[in-house]
Amino acid sequence: MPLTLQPYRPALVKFQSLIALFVLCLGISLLSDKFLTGANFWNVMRQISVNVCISTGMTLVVLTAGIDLSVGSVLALSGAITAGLLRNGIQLPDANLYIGFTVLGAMLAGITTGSALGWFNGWAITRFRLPPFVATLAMLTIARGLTMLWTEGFPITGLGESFTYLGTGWFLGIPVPVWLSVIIVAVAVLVTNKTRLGRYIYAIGGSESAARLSGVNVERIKIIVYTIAGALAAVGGLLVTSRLDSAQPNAGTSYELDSIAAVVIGGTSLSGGRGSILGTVQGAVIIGVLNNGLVLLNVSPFWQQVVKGFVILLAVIIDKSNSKSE
Amino acid sequence: MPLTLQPYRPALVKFQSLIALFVLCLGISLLSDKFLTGANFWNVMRQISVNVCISTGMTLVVLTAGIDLSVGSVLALSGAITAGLLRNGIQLPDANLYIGFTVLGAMLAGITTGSALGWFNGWAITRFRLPPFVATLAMLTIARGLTMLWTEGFPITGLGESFTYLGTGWFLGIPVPVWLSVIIVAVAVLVTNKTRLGRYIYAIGGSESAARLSGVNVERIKIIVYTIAGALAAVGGLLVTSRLDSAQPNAGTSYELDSIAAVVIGGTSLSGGRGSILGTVQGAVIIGVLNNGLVLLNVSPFWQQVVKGFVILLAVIIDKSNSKSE
Amino acid sequence: MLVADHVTKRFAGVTALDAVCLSFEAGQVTAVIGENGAGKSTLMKILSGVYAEYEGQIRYKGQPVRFASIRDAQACGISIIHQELNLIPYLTITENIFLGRELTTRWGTLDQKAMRQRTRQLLDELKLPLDPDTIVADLKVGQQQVVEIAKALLEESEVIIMDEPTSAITESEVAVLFRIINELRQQGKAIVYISHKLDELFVIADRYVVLRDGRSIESGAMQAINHDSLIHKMVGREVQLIRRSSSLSAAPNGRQPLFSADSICLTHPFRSEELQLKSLSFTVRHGEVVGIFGLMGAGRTELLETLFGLHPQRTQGTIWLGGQQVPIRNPATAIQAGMALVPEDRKRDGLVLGMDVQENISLTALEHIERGGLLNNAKETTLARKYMADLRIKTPSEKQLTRNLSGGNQQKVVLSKWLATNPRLLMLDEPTRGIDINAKNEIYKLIELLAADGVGVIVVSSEIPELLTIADRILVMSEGRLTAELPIADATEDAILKAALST
Amino acid sequence: HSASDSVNTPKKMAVIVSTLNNPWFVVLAESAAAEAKLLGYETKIFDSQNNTALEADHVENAIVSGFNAILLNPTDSDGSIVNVMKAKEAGLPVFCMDREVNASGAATAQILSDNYSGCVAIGEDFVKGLNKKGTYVEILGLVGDNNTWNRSKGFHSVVDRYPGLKMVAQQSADFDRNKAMDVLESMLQAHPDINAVFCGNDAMAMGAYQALVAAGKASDVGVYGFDGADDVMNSIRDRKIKATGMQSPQVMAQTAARYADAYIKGKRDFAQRVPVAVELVTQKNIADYLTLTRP
Ligand SMILES: Nc1ncnc2c1ncn2[C@@H]1O[C@H](COP(=O)(O)OP(=O)(O)OP(=O)(O)O)[C@@H](O)[C@H]1O
Ligand SMILES: Nc1ncnc2c1ncn2[C@@H]1O[C@H](COP(=O)(O)OP(=O)(O)OP(=O)(O)O)[C@@H](O)[C@H]1O
Ligand SMILES: O[C@@H]1[C@H](O)[C@H](O)CO[C@H]1O
Ligand SMILES: [Mg+2]
Ligand SMILES: [Mg+2]
Repeated sequence: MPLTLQPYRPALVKFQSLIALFVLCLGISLLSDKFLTGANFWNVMRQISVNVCISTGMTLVVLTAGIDLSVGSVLALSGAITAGLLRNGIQLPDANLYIGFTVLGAMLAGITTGSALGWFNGWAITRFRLPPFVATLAMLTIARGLTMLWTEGFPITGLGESFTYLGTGWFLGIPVPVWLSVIIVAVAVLVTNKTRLGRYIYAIGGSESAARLSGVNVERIKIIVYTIAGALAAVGGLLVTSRLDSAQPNAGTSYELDSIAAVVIGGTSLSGGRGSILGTVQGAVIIGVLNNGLVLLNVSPFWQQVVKGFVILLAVIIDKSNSKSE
Repeated sequence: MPLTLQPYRPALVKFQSLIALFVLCLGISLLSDKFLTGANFWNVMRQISVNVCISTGMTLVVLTAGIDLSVGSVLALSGAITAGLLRNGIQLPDANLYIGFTVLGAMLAGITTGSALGWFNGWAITRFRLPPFVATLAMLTIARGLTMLWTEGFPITGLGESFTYLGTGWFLGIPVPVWLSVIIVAVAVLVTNKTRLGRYIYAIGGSESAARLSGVNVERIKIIVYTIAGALAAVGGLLVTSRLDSAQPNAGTSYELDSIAAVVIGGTSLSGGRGSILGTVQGAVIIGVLNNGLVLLNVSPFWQQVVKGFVILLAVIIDKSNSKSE
Repeated sequence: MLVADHVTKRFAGVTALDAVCLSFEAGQVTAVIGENGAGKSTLMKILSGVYAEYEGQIRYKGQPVRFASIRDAQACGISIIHQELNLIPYLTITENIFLGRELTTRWGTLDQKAMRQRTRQLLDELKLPLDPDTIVADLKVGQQQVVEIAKALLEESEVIIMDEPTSAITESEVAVLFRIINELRQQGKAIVYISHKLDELFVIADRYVVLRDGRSIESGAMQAINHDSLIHKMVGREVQLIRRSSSLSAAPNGRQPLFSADSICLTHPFRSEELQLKSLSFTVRHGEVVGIFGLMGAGRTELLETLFGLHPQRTQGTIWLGGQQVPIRNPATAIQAGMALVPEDRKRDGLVLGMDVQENISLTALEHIERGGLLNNAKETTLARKYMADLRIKTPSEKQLTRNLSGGNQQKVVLSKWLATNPRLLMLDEPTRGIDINAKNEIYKLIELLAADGVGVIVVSSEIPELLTIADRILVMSEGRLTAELPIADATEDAILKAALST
Repeated sequence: HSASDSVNTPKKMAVIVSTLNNPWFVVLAESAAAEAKLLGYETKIFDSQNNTALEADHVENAIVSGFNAILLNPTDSDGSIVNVMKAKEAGLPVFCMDREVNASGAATAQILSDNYSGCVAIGEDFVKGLNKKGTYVEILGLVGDNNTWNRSKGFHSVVDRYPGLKMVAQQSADFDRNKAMDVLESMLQAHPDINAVFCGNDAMAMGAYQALVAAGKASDVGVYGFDGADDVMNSIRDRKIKATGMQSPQVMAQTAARYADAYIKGKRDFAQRVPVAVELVTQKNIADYLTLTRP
C-alpha cells in the first residue's frame, strides 16, 4: 500500500531474518557434513564477533537515520594505538620520559581513541549539519591516514599472551570474543528497549522534528550514538589485533560494507526508526555462515563473490516477502 | 533553525561549491607554481573525467533518493567485456564459430553490459522493494565476481590504437575523455532541467507518493535511472580501459565512495529531490584538484589522507554555511 | 497570565508576526482566529519555546520570560498540541505520549508498566478505545490527533495551547474534547484554542483574539460578537458565503450518468479473506456533486484511492467514465481517462514540498508544456500564473517552495495541479481540512463552477454542514459498505449520522 | 656551469609504488627515496593504491611537476605499460622496481624480483618437506592481482608434478592476515588432516599460522609464505613457519635509484632487465639473512 505506512508486526520484525538464516544453514549442511559440527559452530561465532561488535554500534547509528562509514578505519587506528602503547609505551627521549602501559591501560587508550573519533563524527554531523555519509567518509580517510602515520605503515606485532587472550582465549567452554560480543549485544538490547536513550534513538530516526518538538535533545543523543559506535569499533579493533597478535595498518578495510549489510539484512531500515539489535546479530550470522559455507564447500574464489551477492539479495527478498505489505 | 527547511535560493544552490573550489585553487596555487599551468589543467580535467561520468549517473540515482554502490564493479565488468571482445571476440571452438568485434561493436557490448546490470539493479529495487543500498551492494559483489570470471583474474591488454584514442587522444586541442564527459554532462543537464524524465526524477525524490499519485510511473522511472547509471559507469569503464590500454580485473574498486563524495560535496541531498548535475561536476573537480594539489605540494602519502579528509569536511561545511537558512 | 508584548518574528523574506500584542487569562478559553498564514502557529511556537529567536517580550505570570527550548516552556507549565501531527510513526501510543518525559524505575530503566497504565487512563478519559501498545502508524489521522491531545494532557500544565486540535476528528470526539476543556477551565487553566471551525468557537471559547497578516487586530468577549462580524474581522472585508442554491440541486438529476462504479471490492492488505470495501456501486452524473460521509475508518479514503488505481492488485469491480470502461491499473491510467484525486494528506501525497508552486502545478500536465520534446519554461509559468490568479493563491511568486505556503494555499496548489489536467471526474478527500473560512468558501465556489461546467465531483468530508452546503446527493459509508444514498432534499444531519452508525 | 645549475634547482626523483598498505612496499618506497636523497635528489613518494588509473594520474602529475626520473613499482605488469610509455614520451626515464612491465624498451631498466622463480624454489622445498606426499591447501592473494597468479603458477609448476601431493582446497584471502586466519579456520573444518598450507604472501602465512595455533595443529601442518617479512623471518627462526621467498626490496630500490642517478648524469646504456633473486629462506639457512629493515 503506497499511501499508508507499514503496520507493525512484532513477531515478524523480531525474527525476520531467521527464515533466511535457516534456509541457508539447511542448504549448506546438505552439501557439507562438516558444517553442523561444534568446532565449526564456535569458528563461525568467533569469526563474526568483530562484525557483531561493529554492527551493534552501526545499528544504533542507522536507527537514528545516520550511517557510519568510518568504522573500519577507526577499528584500525584504535587497534594500532593499543598495540603501539603496549609495545613501546610513550617515549619522550628529550624529556627522558618513558611511560609504560599495562594491558588494561593500553586497551583503555584504544577504546578512548575510538570514542574520541566517534565523538568527532557526531560533533561534526550535529554542529555543521553535515550529512553523516560525508562526515564519516571524511573520517574514514582521516583515521586511515592517522593509522599509517602512527604505525609508519608497519604492523605492530608481538603483544604478549595476556593481551592475545582477549582474541584467542576460551572461558567456560566459550571463546572470549564470543563472550565479549554477547555482553555487548545484551547491553545494547537493554539500552535500546529499556532506557530513555534507546527510546530517543528510535524517536529521532522515526521523526527527527517530532522528537525535537517533544523536547528530545537530538544533537546530544546523536553525539552519544556516534561515540558509542566509535567505541564499539575500537573494541572490534582490540579483538582483531589481539586475535592476530598484530595491529595491521590496513586492518578493517571495507568493514563498513559488511557491517551495514548485517544491519540491513537484519531488517533495520536505513531511513531510521525501525529495526533491532537482534536483527543485526542475525544479519551478521547470515554473512558469517555464508563466508564459512563458501569456504567449506570450496567454491572457487571467482564464483564466491557472485554467489555471495545473490545470497544477500535472496536473504533480503525472503525477509521482505515475509513482512510484505501487498 | 532546526525545524524549518532551507528556503530556495537558486543563485546559491547552483554555485554552492564554487566558493570552496575557489578557495582550494587559490590555496594550492599560492603554494605551487605548477598548479596553474595549461598542462596541469588538462591533466586534472582528464583525470576527473571518469568520475564525472560515473557521478552524473550517480546524481540521477541520488536525486530519486536512491544510491548505487555497484558503479565501480560495473565499470570493471563493462571495461573487461569490451577489452575481451576486442582481443578475442567470441570463440566457440565446438561450433567452429568465431565472431570478431570492431571497436565500436565491442564498446557497444560494454555499454550494453553496464546498462543491463543497471537495469537489474532497478528491477530488483522496484520489483522487490529492496533498499537500493542492499540491492546495489549485492551487485557490487556480483559484478566484481563476474569480472574475475570473465578475465580469470588477469588483465586484458593490447587493445589497439583506435580504441586507446578514446582515453588518450586529443581533439581540437582538448582531450577526448574531456569531450566525452562534457557531452555527457550537457545531456544530463538538459535532461534534468528540461525534460519530463528529469522533472519526474526530482518529484520522486521529493515525495514518492505524491509523484505516484500525480500519475508518474515511479517504478519505470527508477528502472530508467539505474539503467542510465549503469550505462554511464560502463562509459567510465571504457575510458579507464582505453586510457590504460588494459582492462584490470580490480579496476574501479571503491569508486562508489569517490562518486558519492562528488555528488554530496556538489550539494545534492542524499535524501533525494534536491541537487544538480553541475553541482556534482563541481564536487568532482574539487576532489580532482585536491588529489592533484596534494601531489604537487609534495604532501607525504600518509598525511595526504588526513588532509584530504579534512578538506572534504571543510568543503562541505563552506557549502552549508553559504546556503544556510537562518 | 501569558502575555505577548510587541512580538515580531521574521523568516527569510516573510514577516510572520509584526509587533503582536495579546494576552491569555487563567480560567478562560481564548480563541485565536485568523486566516491561513495569519501567524497563529508561529506565535504559538514562540510561546511554547520552539522558536527561541524573536523580537519583543513574553511575560508569564507577570515575569518576563524567554524560553530557550521546548523543555524550558514545559517546565514552566506550558504545553502545546501542534497543528502538524508530531508523532513518531513507529513508536506505540504510550511511547509517543511519554516521549521526552519517560517514567523510570529505581534502576534507571523505563517503567513500561506505569506508563502503559497512565496511557490507558488518558485514552479512557478521551474515549479512545485503543490498546496503549498500538503503533501510531497504524492509527487513522483522527486517532493520531486524539493521541496528540492526550500527550498535551499528560502533565499538569498551567497553559495549554491547542493549535487546530479538531481538524481531523469527528463530532463525537470533539464533544469529548470540549468536556475536557471545560474541566480544565474550571481548574483555572489558561486554554489557547485555534480552529477554523468557527461554530466550535462559539461553543467553547470565552474570548477571541484576531490576527491578520501577522498583526493583532482585536480582541473581545465571545458573547459580544456574532459569526459574520467575526469573519469580517478576520478577513478585513465582507465575504459572501456560499449558501446552497436550490436551482443547482435540481439540475443534474435529469442528466446522463458520467461515472459509475460497479461492485468495487478491496481486500485487506494482510488478511486476504477480509474486505475493506464491500461491493460498492454508485454513479455520478455530469455536473453533479456527490458527497460521501462516514465516520473515521469507514473506508472513504480507501474508496477514492481504489478508484484511482492505487491498489490494483487488491481491487475487484469495474468503473466506467463517459461510457467507457476505465481499467483500474494505476493513477496514470486514471488520469488519462479524466479522473483526478485531491488526497487527504496534502503534505505527503498532494505536494512535492521541496518543489516550487509552478513545478507542483505542472507536474500532472507536463506534456502540455512541452515544446519540441523539451519543457518550456514560459508555458509552465503561464500555466502556473493562470491558476494562481484563478484560485487566488497567496504566494510571493510561482518560484516559492510549496513548503513555505500556508495550509490553505497549499491546498489550492493541489487543486490547481489537478485542474490543469482538465478532469472530467474530480475526487476530493477532505478538501477543506485545516483551511480558513475564506479559503474554504473559495474552494466551494470553485467546486460549484466546475460542476456547472459539467465536471462530476466526489467530495469526501467529515463535516456534515459542509456536505449539506455543496453536495447534490450524499452517500454514507460505514465499515466499507454504502449504507445510504440521500438526495440533498432528504439529507438531514440525523439521517446521515444514523446511516453512518448502521452496520 | 651545469654544476651550479643543479645546486640552484635540485633535481627530483619520483617514487611511485603500487601500494603503501603493505609494509613490504613501504620498505621499497622508503629505501628508494632514502637512496635518492643520499644521492642529492629531492624525492616524493606516490601511492597508487593498487589502482592503475591512480598510477596514471601520478605519472601525469610527476611529468607536470618537473620530475627528472621515476622509480616505479608498477601496479600491474600490463596495465602499467601505458603509464611508463607516457613518461617516456615526456622524456622521463622510468626504472621499474620489483614488478615488471611487459613491454620491452618502455622502461629504461627493470630491476625485478622474480616471483615465478621464487615460488618454483618454494615449491621444490615444499615437495621435499612433505616427502612427495600428503594433502595441502593454498591461500591465494587478491585474485585480481597478477602477482597472485605468478606465484601460484610458479609453485604449481613444481608441485603438480607429484601425484602424491594433493591440493584439497584453494581459497583467496586478499593478501590479508585476518582474512587468512578466518579462511584457514574454515578450511580446517572441511579438511582437518592437511599437511601443509601454501600462502601467496607472508601476511597470510602469519594468519594461517595463527589459525593453526588456535586449532592446536601448529606442529602438524607446515606453513609456507612469500616476501621475507619480519614476522615470518622470526617465525622461521623459531621453527614455526617452514619457508618463505625472501625478496630484497632494499637492494632493488637502491639499484633503481643509482641507475636513475647515472641516467641523469648522462649514462644511457642500461641492461633492460636486472633480476634480483628471490632467495629461499628455510629453517636451515635463516641465520644467513637479515630481517627486513627500513632504511
Ligand atoms: N519556516 C518558515 N519559513 C518561511 N516562512 C514561514 C515559515 N513558517 C511560517 N512561515 C510563514 O509565516 C506566515 C505565518 O505562518 P503560520 O503558520 O503562523 O500561519 P497560521 O496562522 O498558523 O496559518 P494556518 O491557519 O494555515 O495554520 C505564513 O506566511 C507562512 O508562510
Ligand atoms: N495502515 C492501515 N493498516 C491497517 N488498516 C488500515 C490502514 N489504513 C486504513 N485501514 C483500514 O481501512 C479502513 C478504511 O480506512 P480509510 O482511511 O479509507 O477510512 P476513512 O473513512 O477515509 O477515514 P478517515 O476519515 O479517517 O480518513 C478502516 O477499516 C481502517 O481500519
Ligand atoms: O611482493 C608483494 C607482497 O608480497 C605483497 O604482499 C603482495 O604484492 C606483492 O607484489
Ligand atoms: Mg497554523
Ligand atoms: Mg479518510
